Amino acid sequence: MNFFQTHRLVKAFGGLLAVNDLTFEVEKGEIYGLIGPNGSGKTTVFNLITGYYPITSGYIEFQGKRLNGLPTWRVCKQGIGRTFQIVKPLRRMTVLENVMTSAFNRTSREAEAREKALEVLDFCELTKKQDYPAKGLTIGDRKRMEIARALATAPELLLLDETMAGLTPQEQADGVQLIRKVRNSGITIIIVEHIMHVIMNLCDRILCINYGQEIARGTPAEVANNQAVIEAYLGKE
Amino acid sequence: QETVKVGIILPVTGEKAKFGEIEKKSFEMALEEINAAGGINGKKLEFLLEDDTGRPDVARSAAEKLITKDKVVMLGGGYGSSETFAIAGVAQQSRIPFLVNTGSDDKITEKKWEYIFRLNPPVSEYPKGLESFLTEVVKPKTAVILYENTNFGSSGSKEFKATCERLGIKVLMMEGYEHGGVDFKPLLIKVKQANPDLVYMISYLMDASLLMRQSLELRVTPKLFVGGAAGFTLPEFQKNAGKASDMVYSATLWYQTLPYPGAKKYFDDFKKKFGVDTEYHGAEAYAAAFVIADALKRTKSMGPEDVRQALAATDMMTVFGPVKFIAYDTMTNQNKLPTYLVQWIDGKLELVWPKDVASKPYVYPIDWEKVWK
Amino acid sequence: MLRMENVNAGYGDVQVLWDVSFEVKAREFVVLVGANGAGKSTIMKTISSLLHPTSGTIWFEDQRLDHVQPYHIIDVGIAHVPEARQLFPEMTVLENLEMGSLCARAKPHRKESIEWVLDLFPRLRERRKQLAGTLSGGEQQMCAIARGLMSKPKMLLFDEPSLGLSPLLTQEIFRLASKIHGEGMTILMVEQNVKQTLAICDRAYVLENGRIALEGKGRELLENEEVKQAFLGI
Amino acid sequence: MKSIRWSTLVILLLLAVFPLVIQSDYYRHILIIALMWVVIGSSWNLLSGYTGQVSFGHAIFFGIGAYTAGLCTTQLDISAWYGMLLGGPVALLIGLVIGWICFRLRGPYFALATIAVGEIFRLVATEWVDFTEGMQGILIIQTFRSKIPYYYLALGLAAACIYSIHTVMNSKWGYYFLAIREDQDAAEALGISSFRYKSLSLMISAFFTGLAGAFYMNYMAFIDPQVVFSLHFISIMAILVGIIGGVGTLWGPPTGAFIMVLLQETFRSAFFGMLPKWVSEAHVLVFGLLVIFVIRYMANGIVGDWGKIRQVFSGRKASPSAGSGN
Amino acid sequence: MEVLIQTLVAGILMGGIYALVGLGMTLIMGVMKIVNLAHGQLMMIAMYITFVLFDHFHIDPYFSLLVSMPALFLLGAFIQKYLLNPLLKVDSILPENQVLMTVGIGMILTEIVRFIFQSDYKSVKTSYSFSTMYLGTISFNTSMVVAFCIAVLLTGGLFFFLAKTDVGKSVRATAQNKDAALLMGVNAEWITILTYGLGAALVAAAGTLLLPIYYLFPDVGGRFTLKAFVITILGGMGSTVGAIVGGVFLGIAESLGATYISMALSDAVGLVIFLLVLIFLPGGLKKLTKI
Ligand SMILES: Nc1ncnc2c1ncn2[C@@H]1O[C@H](COP(=O)(O)OP(=O)(O)OP(=O)(O)O)[C@@H](O)[C@H]1O
Ligand SMILES: Nc1ncnc2c1ncn2[C@@H]1O[C@H](COP(=O)(O)OP(=O)(O)OP(=O)(O)O)[C@@H](O)[C@H]1O
Ligand SMILES: [Mg+2]
Ligand SMILES: [Mg+2]
Repeated sequence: MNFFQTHRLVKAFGGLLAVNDLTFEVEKGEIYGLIGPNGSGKTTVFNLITGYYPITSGYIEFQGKRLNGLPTWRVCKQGIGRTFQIVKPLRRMTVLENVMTSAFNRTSREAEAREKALEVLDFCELTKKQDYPAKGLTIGDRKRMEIARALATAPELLLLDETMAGLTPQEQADGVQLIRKVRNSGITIIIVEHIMHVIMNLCDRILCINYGQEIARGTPAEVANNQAVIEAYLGKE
Repeated sequence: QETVKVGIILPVTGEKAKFGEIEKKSFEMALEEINAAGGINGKKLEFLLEDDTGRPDVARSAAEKLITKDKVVMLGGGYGSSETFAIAGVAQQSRIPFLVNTGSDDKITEKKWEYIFRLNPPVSEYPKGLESFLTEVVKPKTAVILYENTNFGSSGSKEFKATCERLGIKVLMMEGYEHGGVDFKPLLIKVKQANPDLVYMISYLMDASLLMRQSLELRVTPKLFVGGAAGFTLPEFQKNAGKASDMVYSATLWYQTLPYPGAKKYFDDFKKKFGVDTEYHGAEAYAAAFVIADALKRTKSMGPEDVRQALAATDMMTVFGPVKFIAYDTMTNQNKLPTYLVQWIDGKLELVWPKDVASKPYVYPIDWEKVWK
Repeated sequence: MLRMENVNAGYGDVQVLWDVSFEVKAREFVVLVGANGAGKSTIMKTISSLLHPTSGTIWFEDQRLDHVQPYHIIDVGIAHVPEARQLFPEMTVLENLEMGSLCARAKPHRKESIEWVLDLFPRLRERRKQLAGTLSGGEQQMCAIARGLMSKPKMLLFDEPSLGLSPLLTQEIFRLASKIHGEGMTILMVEQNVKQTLAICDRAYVLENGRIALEGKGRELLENEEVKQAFLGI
Repeated sequence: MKSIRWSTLVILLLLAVFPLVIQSDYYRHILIIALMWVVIGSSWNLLSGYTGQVSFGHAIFFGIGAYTAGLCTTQLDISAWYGMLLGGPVALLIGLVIGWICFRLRGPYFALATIAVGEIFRLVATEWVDFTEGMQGILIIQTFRSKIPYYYLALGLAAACIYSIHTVMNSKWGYYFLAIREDQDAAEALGISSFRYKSLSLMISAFFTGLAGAFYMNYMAFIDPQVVFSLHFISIMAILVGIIGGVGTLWGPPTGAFIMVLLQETFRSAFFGMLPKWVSEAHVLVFGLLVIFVIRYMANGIVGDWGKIRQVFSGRKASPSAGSGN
Repeated sequence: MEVLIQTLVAGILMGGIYALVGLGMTLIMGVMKIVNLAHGQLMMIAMYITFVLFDHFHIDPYFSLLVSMPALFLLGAFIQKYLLNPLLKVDSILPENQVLMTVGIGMILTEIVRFIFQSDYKSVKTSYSFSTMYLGTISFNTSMVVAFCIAVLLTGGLFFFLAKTDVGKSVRATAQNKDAALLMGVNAEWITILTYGLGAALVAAAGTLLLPIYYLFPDVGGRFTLKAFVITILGGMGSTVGAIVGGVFLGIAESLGATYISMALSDAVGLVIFLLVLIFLPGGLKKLTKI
């Protein structure tokens, strides 16, 4: 039994097959990269896993349980956290309140939630900003907060959708550190990212898709040298 | 100068303000006359007018205020039945006399509330005047009843249905509608299909005229159309319905040519003073003002109990007819008055029944094709 | 061509730009780099008058821009491809493109322009009838750039055009930028892809906390130790 | 989210001694009505201000509560006071059903759906004559002649309502409600069943509004469908109370309730007869102007923008406010 | 059979009036996303303008379209510029603030009219007020037929405007993303003013055309606001063709309801359909017709 797997996953929007017969599995503890050209269906895969869209056919299994048809919030309760490509802060709540809200996923006591939130904020180096209203954060901090919020739900699998886009190279390096730290704490990660050095640095295995279909998979080095990937995605440098 | 304060509660804003206006003007007109004639034994009479905006809860607030803050000696007004109820509840509880002049739900005087008096007949009696006309002249076999589903409309329609059953008239259809509709045709199609001898409608002003206009369009032709007072007696009805208003009958409580002292004068004075016509609601209000003044002149003191006794002892003539509060049927403190039948003839409202007070002979049978040409 | 002189600007009580002065000459390709929140986008917004400076002046050719209405900017000849795409989500790709050519200068050439940009971005041709809101992130970025080009501008403002694009597309967009530049377009670009942009631009400015900290030729800055440390993470 | 402070106790104390000091039944009556609106406004605020589901149909719950009480008398022949026990739960159950229907919708669509449901309830209550007496309404006899019992009942109800909302908003539920208001998609991703928590919010809100309705029946002793199911006089008034006081704040709706009820009465009575009559006739106009003024210049209501208001009076420059006050 | 046909005819003709009411709303609510609770009150103002023109200057209601529509355009533009636009600039907790603003506007319009004209019912009676055409035994009210035709014309015009003209596209663009529209050279503020003005002018047409067959008083607006919502949701937000289809659909449904269920519940029939569409057919009939 795999920790997480999809089997012949299909998602159709009208006539468009955004995800087309996609099968992959993720081992516990690894960082799994999902790459592909724009519009190839990566975000859609995340939306299928988290139940935002109904699955057209195929299934998704997490720790031996089918996720098909589960509403988003139940998927989260199962232990899957996510970030959004377009960040969704709870704007008028402070950073701490944002993170506390997700900490309530595992407890109903306010004090406990606060403690957990503070811990996560410390982990993500956001403690200094805990009382800022979320709407006043810079992009970098918002993305950090997205991660913190996803972490506070105490997930076993974390889905990161372009958390590095729009960050400076320095900030990206910090981000890579943070993600490593998360993995080292025992959380499995699926990451979608267009910034190659991040992907190459972090991932144990990579799946590259195009038009919703697999075009290559393997270790970073294998994928980077795959001709199909270079043609469709990486380009020659 | 010391004044005698009486609270008057009427809707002068909101959807019912149209009639509230007429009543308010009539009260004011009466007040001027009363004070010009010496007021209440030398003291000036003062009407404190409160707006109930057509809502029972506001009516209640208004009543509370008049009683506890302004310390009025009694209350008058009461237009919509719901508002009247709310006011009556407060008045009865605070033991302050309240003279109702329009609220017509039968229940208002059926509660044995000794502080509540009513000048106007209850809605069940509106078609009394029609009854003899039907038995003596028309002798219809079938009827359709249409009513707006307000308090006034639904209780009126029930009473008329009972009347029909008593007279052996078969009620083919009885249907309510939400007032303010644009298109009554679906309803009238059914009426046409039923083809009754009599169509009885309890409607306010504009529904009344639309009902008639659309009957004309659809060529709904019973032996006669009768309105249950309210909308059908107003000048606006004729203005809006035009030729569709012709030959339509209506029950009414009052008409200016009735042989009551001052009736015609009130009608003319009102028109002169305000430039618009008045009708039975105005007459009710005008008469109520004089009943109030009369009672206050006779009372031993301005204490509520004395005022109540004075009111109960009322026996006088007004422009609205004789006023005397008696108990009959299930009602107490109720004034008993005859009602009449009017008909729109050549664009004018004429009193046609009972015959002895008629201003013009009734037109029956009616050839609708000719009328609606 | 574009000159900013001692501009101060901000949002409400929060000042973001402090005494910023720089210029972009005709046919030049200038890049602005800086950390998140340094004020790069704010500079772009100030140029296109979405934001009015509290003090200072902005010149474009012979016109002052610092207090004109934002909808005049496109008439002047500046096309702003904003951060985060800002498409019209419930209009089709084609309609979005048409919106780009409302100004008098571009309107007569609408048909040719559409063909031209659809050739530049074949992906958009495939999706031309799709509602822009349902495009993928990268497709949206292409659409936004294409829309900017539709107005036949004299100068293009690009705010992080490579954000969220695949490496291939990123390269393509930079190539495209170079190409348009080569054809005589003046470009001011904000980018986080510091290495690649500095390599292709004429000049660059480094922005720190709302102040211009460094200025220089692209290649020179690439060698600069401070820049290396701050941006390249080396 | 601060805990209840001593100022709250002072207000409570002042309200508690008010009817003992002021003998006029008229003023007591106005305060009773204001307290009832505190309950309705606060309940509306829980669902709309805190949870972000703007309801244009709170008359439903008010009407249900009122009719539950009234029908106790007309149908079951028991005292309408049983309505105080039944009104809340019945409204809550109806709320559950309505939520099940309407919570599929978001934003303005939800608002429109609640308008429609509200109107349907009004029409049904009007038409179902055998059960509700239709437009004849329900008339009962008031139990007490004195206002005092009603006053303390209303005060107790208002206090219980505010306290409950305060407690809820400081618990997990409160965080969840706010999260749903801010971004429903994000909330779902954080493990929050937006449907479940929106329903909870609606149930609490409906419960208290239903109680207020039952109280109204007992106090006013007369109801009819046009009044208790009124879009304008209940549903929209509830929104006005919330918005003018300040949505998403604990003390906003109570403030709004007092302001609205007092202003309405003051204008209706032309400043208690001190001003000419036309003032009274213009009271709806003045109301409309007030609404426009508040929304235009105090978008977050009197309590929500209190800082701004204070600064205007002390002549200092306003600074952007941060976060949702509480 | 005759009953059914006459019912359908009544419903379709009523649908024409409804379409006119809904057309303005589809622009204001469907395109601009402003939930306009003052819609009926704007219509009421137009009716009073028509009434005054008829009563004092003896101008035929159909001609007074030329006055009432521009007048309401100006009123709508004023409301948008000075009352609604400023709201966009403040960050309030509920986006529904704007809805409340329109409630306030509606109250004020009603009360001002009441101040001037009192609460009296007014109506205009023209030579064709009673004109009816007969096809066999089925009657067609002439004024309603005319209104229906004008509704079709205006729908066509609006459809063309929104879909094919640059200004029309700018209207849609502004509603979807104001900043981006500005960058495209669209004077967004002016466009919002224009749109609300147009919406008001369209509902003015509805009011003016309704007057010969109806009547007016200051509170006449409210019920039409509700109808406008139903139609807009039914037809699909922002869909011009949807407005006319939705209008006719509602007209027929209400007529059938009135004939075969009960006149008193005909409003409820409309509301129930409204709810069903909201829940089971989000996007309205637009989703089926694709326009
Ligand atoms: N709701 C929708 N309706 C119709 N098509 C959609 C919808 N959502 C996504 N698509 C289409 O599905 C395809 C995959 O989109 P997706 O957002 O998953 O891409 P992606 O791989 O995340 O791209 P990017 O890297 O640019 O974010 C795209 O072509 C997009 O246009
Ligand atoms: N609309 C706004 N209101 C208030 N503050 C804002 C607004 N937009 C930006 N800011 C603040 O202004 C500062 C500069 O923002 P700006 O968007 O110009 O940064 P940037 O350099 O473009 O960063 P990034 O790389 O994240 O896009 C930041 O601190 C940001 O929080
Ligand atoms: Mg994506
Ligand atoms: Mg930026």
